[in-house]
Amino acid sequence: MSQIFKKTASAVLLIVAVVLTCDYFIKDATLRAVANDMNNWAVVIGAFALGLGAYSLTVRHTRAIYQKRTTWPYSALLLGTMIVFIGLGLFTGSVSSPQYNWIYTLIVQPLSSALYGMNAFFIASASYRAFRARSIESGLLLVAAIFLMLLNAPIGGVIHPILPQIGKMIWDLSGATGMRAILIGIGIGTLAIGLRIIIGQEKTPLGGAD
Amino acid sequence: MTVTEMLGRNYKEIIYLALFASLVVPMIRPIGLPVPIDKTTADIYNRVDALQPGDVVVLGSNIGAAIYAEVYPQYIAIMEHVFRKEGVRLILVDHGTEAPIFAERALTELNAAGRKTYGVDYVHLGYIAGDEAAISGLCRDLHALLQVDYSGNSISSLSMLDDINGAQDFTIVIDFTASADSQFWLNQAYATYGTAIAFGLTAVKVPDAYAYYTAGQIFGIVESLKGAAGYEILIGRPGIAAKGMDAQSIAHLLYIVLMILGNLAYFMGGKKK
Amino acid sequence: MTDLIMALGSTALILMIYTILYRENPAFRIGEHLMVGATVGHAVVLAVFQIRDLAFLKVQQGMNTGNLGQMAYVVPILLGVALYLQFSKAYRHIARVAIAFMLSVGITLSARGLISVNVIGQIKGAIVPLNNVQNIVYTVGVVCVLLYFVYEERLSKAVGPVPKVGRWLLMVTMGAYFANSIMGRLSIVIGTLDTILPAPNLYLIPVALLILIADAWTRSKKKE
Amino acid sequence: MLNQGIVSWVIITFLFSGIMLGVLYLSSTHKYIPKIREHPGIQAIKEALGRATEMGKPVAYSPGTSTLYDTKYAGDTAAALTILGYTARQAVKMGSKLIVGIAQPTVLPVAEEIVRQAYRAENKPEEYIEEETVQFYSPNQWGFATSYIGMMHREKVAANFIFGGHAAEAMVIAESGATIGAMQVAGSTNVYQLPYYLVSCDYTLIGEDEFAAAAYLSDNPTHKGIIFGQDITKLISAALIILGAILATFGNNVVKTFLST
Repeated sequence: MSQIFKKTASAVLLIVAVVLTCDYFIKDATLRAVANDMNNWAVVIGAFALGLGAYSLTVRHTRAIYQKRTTWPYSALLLGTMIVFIGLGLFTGSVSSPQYNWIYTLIVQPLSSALYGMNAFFIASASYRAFRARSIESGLLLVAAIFLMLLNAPIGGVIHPILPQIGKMIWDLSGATGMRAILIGIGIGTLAIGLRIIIGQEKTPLGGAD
Repeated sequence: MTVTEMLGRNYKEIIYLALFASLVVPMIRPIGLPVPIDKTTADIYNRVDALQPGDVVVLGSNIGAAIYAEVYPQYIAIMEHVFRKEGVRLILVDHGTEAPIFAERALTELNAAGRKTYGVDYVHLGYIAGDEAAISGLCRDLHALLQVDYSGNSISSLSMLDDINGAQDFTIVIDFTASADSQFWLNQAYATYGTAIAFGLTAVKVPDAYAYYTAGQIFGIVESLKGAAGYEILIGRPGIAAKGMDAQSIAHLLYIVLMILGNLAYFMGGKKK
Repeated sequence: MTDLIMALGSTALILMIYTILYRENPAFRIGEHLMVGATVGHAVVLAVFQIRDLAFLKVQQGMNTGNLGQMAYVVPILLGVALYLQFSKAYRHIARVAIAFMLSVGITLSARGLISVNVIGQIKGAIVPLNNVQNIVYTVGVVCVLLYFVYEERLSKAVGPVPKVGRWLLMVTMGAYFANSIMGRLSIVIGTLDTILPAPNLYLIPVALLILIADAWTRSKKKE
Repeated sequence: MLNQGIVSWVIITFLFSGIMLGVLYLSSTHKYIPKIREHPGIQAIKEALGRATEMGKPVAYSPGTSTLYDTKYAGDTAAALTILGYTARQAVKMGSKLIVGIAQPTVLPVAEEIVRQAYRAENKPEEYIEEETVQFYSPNQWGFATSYIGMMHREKVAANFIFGGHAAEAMVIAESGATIGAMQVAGSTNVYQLPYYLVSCDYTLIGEDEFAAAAYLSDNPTHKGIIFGQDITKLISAALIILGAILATFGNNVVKTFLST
């Protein structure tokens, strides 16, 4: 039985890829309609995928509570918050209803921005502790970073107008060389991994070789 | 204690407090350093300013609480600019689960309902799951993808969408994000239909976007709080972005000083780790 | 009143997260778990609305009008449900079909667009007449970096020191990312300060500091 | 439907795919298996493991917070799991304790199988401890990061390996690892996180270095084949740029025109 599903999965990979590729350069109404539907179907499956995280977190934290692990109060808090958000969202029928908006602005907005913002502090301590010119390579990184910071902050130009100009030169250089090559590499790399997945050489994304 | 020893210590707490102070003090007592306006920002301003009645602007957004501080000021500044252009139609679409909340917030803040008519001048399509497939679906045929808009109105009841099918009908698209959806717009709208695209981005996302800009694939970038501050000045509506720029400057200086001190410690301390 | 709760509540939550800078502690853990629960719950709410709007409405309409294309949206609904079989050892293989569908659409859309935008577009962008120093540097530079990403043994030996120069240029590029990420993270902190700094929220800062100092003091006592 | 650049798109896509599939075919039938250069990052992994063994401390490994089938980082996760297989075997061989932190529930069974396999291959299956060697944390990036950092502190790890798709939590993990003095090797194709790795880690595999390292370590010859295929396409791209630039210098824009048709 499992063989049938595996074969179907391989067939689906190949067929979808061929249809969507052809759709890109062949003008044909039927092909286009099929491609449109495939596209929209994937959107629907993607919506279901949004709930996967909720499912695994629920399982994990319910187990933590059930087994009375030391962290169980946190687990209870997490599940409770989740239930409140789901309940309120579904009950008010919209995520921009005043009630939902209120709780979102109260909880998610401050926590989320503080969590991301705390990186600024970590970078500051790393700047002092780790950011050292140990080699030509790290020296280049360091010098480039300093000039670019003087370009980014208005104060660079206030200290001396030449500083942002040097920064701009480095910025243009990195955009025209490093960035450009990285982008080309990403394009080629995506094509390569796509080909490997579609012809079935790369099995990990589907959940391993079993 | 020798100088070398002093520099060799790990002043974690002091660094954190110094950073905090370098941000707080200029926020309370602004210095008023001039904000330079980037060419990438000015390009978007000029393009929006040149819009004609009947043109269609799509503002994509993946704004969430995490990037709110960087990107929301850009979003609201450009939305304000679009609203000032008579007869230009605006479509809002969201690529992140949190984005609809911020789209609605911006509409309220700008009093969109009082200035314009919903369904005639602007629509909010809401969040569409499915990453690249969602944007691809929108570019192909939005009537086939969507049944209802964000508030549950049937798409066919929104008169401004009658002659808008997909990317070939969008005059410009500006996507506000820190995620991959900017790339999706480039792949699906620009590469496939030649639609003019620009981005409002977090600072981290800008370097690779700049390579697209210099290659002529996108017509502009609003870069983080700096770009937002520039745009606010261009439309004469200074807000939070302009207010935060002094704090940026002082904190940047602090980082540079830290790096220099750290390297001094390294070279004076015999290059040990 | 609700405004005051909102203002003080948000400030307290921000400060709770920032306590991690001192050390790992229950206040940070509470903040973190609240945040995870809230974002995941939020995603579920949107998933439900999405599935209703993008699939169920279409199936319903299809049933009414007899449109087969719309009725076929039952298939992605079933595939979406099948995604959850990933967690079952016995039925994991069924989920493979759904993953295969999603993955294939995603990677094909991505690859076909990237060939146009990243490969062709960027090669086109890199072609400049070699009539000034800057253009020559750019052209040589981009080729050097490209050759850094060549891995076959003989090929990479044949190009000599070129990849080394490529790696240096990559370091300069990474410097650009680093500088920009500093600007980005600072903007976020500035955003949180906009919440913290107006009174009365401001008064929570000394309270938080006092708690931290008290904790540090008791801990140093314990050590003695 | 593609409007401009359709001809060049078809030519480039089919040429590049053809080259990659051709080399892949040659390598899968063992007609030609390209040699991939050993990346210094692999030496760094060995060095870090050796150091951990000497100190008698455990090593930590994260294969990223991305799902297996994320369009953008599917390749990263796959490469990270291949490198995990190698690292696990080396760790078992040298006798240091390995701890793998997992973020995505779907990655968990795959990683478990890979690590179990490594213990079996080194004839020490009894040293693999369920839910201990491979630990599941949280699919949320911050939940994962705090658990992972907690683990590094508790176990006082001497080496830390960060691969796969990581987002903003990368900085926090790398910086914490550096603070506790672990030797760190990291790799990612997520350019936004690379500067942090370069600053905080002892060795960083930049972008596709990660794929090449995985191919170098993999037993699967097609892995090496596709890397060689990519090398050829990169050389073609470089050649197009040089040719186009030289021709453009003399006022001939044929390459650019070709790419626009």
